[in-house]
Amino acid sequence: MIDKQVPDMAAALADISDCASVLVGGFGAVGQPNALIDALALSGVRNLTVIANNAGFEPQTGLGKLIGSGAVSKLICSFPRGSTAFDARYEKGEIELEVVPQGTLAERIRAAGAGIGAFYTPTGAGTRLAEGKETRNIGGRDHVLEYALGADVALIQAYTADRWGNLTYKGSGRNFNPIMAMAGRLTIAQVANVVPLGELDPNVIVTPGIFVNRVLTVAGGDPPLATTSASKEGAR
Amino acid sequence: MIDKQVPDMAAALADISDCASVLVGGFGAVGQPNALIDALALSGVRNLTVIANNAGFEPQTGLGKLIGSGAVSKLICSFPRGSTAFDARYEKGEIELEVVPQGTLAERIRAAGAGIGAFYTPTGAGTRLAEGKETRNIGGRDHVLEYALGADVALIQAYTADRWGNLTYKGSGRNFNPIMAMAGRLTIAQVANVVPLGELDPNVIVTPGIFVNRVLTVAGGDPPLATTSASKEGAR
Amino acid sequence: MTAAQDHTPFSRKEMAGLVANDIAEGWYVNLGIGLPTLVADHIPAGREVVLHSENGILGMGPVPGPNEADPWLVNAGKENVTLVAGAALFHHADSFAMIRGGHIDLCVLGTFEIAETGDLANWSTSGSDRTPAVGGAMDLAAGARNVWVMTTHVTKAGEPKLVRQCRYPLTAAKAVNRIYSDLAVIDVTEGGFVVRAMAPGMTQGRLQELTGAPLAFSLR
Amino acid sequence: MTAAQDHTPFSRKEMAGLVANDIAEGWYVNLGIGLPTLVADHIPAGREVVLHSENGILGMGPVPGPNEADPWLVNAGKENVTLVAGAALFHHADSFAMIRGGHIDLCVLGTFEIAETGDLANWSTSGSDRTPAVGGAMDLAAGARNVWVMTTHVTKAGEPKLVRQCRYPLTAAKAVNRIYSDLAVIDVTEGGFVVRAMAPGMTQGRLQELTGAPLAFSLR
Repeated sequence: MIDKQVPDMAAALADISDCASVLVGGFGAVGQPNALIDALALSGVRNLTVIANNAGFEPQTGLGKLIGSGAVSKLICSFPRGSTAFDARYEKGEIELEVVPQGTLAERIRAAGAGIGAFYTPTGAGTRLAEGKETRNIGGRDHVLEYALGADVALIQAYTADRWGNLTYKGSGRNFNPIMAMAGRLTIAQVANVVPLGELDPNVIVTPGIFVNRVLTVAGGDPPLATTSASKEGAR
Repeated sequence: MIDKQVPDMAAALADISDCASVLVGGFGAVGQPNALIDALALSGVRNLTVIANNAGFEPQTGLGKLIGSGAVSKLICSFPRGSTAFDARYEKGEIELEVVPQGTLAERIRAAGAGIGAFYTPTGAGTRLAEGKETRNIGGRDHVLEYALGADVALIQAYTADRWGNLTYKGSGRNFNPIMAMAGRLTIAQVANVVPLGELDPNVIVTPGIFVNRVLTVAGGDPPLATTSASKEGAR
Repeated sequence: MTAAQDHTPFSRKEMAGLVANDIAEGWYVNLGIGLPTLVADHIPAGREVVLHSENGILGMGPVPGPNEADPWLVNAGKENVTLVAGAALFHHADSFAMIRGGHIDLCVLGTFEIAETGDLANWSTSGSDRTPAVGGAMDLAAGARNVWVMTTHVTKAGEPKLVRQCRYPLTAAKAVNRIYSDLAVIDVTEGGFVVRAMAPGMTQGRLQELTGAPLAFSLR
Repeated sequence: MTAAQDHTPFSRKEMAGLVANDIAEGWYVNLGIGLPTLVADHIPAGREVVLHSENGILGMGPVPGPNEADPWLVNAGKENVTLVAGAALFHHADSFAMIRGGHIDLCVLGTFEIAETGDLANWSTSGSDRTPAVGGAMDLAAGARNVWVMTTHVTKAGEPKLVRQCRYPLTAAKAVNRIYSDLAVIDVTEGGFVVRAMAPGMTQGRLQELTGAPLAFSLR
């Protein structure tokens, strides 16, 4: 019988070693697998390369906590602002940063999951973020060559799972999670609940279980309510 | 008020001109927008380039009928077998054929819809279908450079729509339809039914209306039951 | 330049109203963080416009009332939002396929500088003063069919933001096709900046003084 | 070669049983049209294996009974099929992402020829005799983690299908890692063909005679 559920956090995070590359899902507080990230921060692994949209927000949980713990030596993301933990490490030169346009980041991750070695995108052409990269004119427009970006591990959050690892999401909780599930060689999903096999409608499954290796149920897990100041720094 | 529903076939097919490129959805009989295709065959347009997985099956309907009518001067597909209409035209040199591996075909169509100019895939490397194409070794594997493949028009079939053009599908009816919807400059959807706006759960919409220009309701439209001889020639 | 206050700049709300009024029914629109967000509140009643959020939402609705927020639903600015009837949810690769693939009719962004060629510089003011961060700006500027900018006409220091050539790092080349500043509405054409409207009391001469590139005038 | 019929070839069902028995629980498996389709019926009871169909199905079930067919659900061979509990439906780009991205544990294909290097030729027998048609074969051969071939050991004309180098156009280079013929089970290794099992009564010498490349033997 296929059963991807793991009984506890130790089983969920087994085999993540020093120097691993780790995809971390989430956009804002939604879809961030904070239970997994917090446990990883306490696990003692070091020299991680983290691939995520942001650098975390609050220092006491999630990516902020992981970066604050000193476990991360490199961050690949689109928008590292709003994280005091990251700022502190970055100013001291303790963490390497690669900034990637958000859509290019998403597409590079999807490419890794889909077996596409590299692709040409108009995004970033003629900008500093394309410096040193190959370009090619396609259909009259300059395109930048971008390579697939997969990782040893993907930590993702979904809402409902079954024992095959089929996943559905809630609200804006998909964001990077479905494509990161595809791009992790070991994909670990934190979910709010697990239903019996067959209960998820085949038409509404977003991430088929083929992309998921382990499922850990974490009760609760609703993200905190977000602030509503549109002009707040650190957004995006 | 946004209302992408059109009242009749003439309105659905307006503006398709000679020499247009046309994406046609479907795999087997499922998801083939036969009502649209049949009407296009009768419309008198000529010199179409059709992009589809197959070359149709029965000569009296769908792609078989369109090709038989002489409207198609070029076919880009993965598996043109099983179509007597195509065979007759092809043997006489009346239709040009470009064979593309099925996954590369799907990815080229998605690339067009996603604004990716070209991509590198390991599929086809070292084979006759990669002759004359650029290759690049990525991560120790040869990859073939493949370009985005969009079209002037996409004819697709979905099951349920709303007036914004949001679409859901039935069974294996998605196949090429969602990616072709993205890649058509004018996307026309044949659907079995239309529900009031808001009735489709935002979580289960497969093709958001942003990819759809026109919706035509065609009552019935269930595909015929398929034969069950697994070794039948013409499959795939 | 001893600027007599002989004109009344457009207020933020007026700017939002000007933008909103120019959005056609049926457009798919992505509103950037900050000032552009205000546009949503000014779309004329009865005109259906579909708002896109790059984190996977089409059909975004207004900010929820007190105690009505769904913690699982945020916009690109990480605020809780609502959905309208007809909304759809999807993942980041599909969301940026909409952007990059030219399906978004309009993106409204803030900016540091805009060149008369349409070059946009809105993500970084220098090479080293601050942690670099780009978000989705480059994808939006390169991908949307129309890129409109909402901005003050000059910086806080009084320097023009509309220039011949951007000094700051580019977000995208030849991207912007219209500017809504607090002083004017300006099209970016092959021939450079063309002023379509001006704030009350503004003169052509004064606007040119406050602009770092030549202006043509074709007031509507 | 005056072949005394001193051996009993594996039947099609026996071949399917051999393949099925080697499929591990939890594998995601794509079965090609024709002979490989038979494998589905021979997976040992209680062993969960998830069948993939490239037209957008994971968790494909058996062919439906009379009057039970859903016309909207077909497999890659365009036959009506069923779904099992746990099935998921998706579009073609996502389906081939599974294949190309290395997520499919096993693909079982038929073939015209297999070279000792693992080169596979199963889509075209010549350059011009027939309409070219490739379907998903190149994607599957290039993408699946394991590519197994089910085939008669020789052609109807008695020519070996296992060869040093393919004469027919390649589907993919270095793709096949195991062959289930009607005469033997053969691994394709760095060092060439290694026979793991033979049909009843088959001898090493006779099998070598029927094979177009050197065989090593490491019977299990």
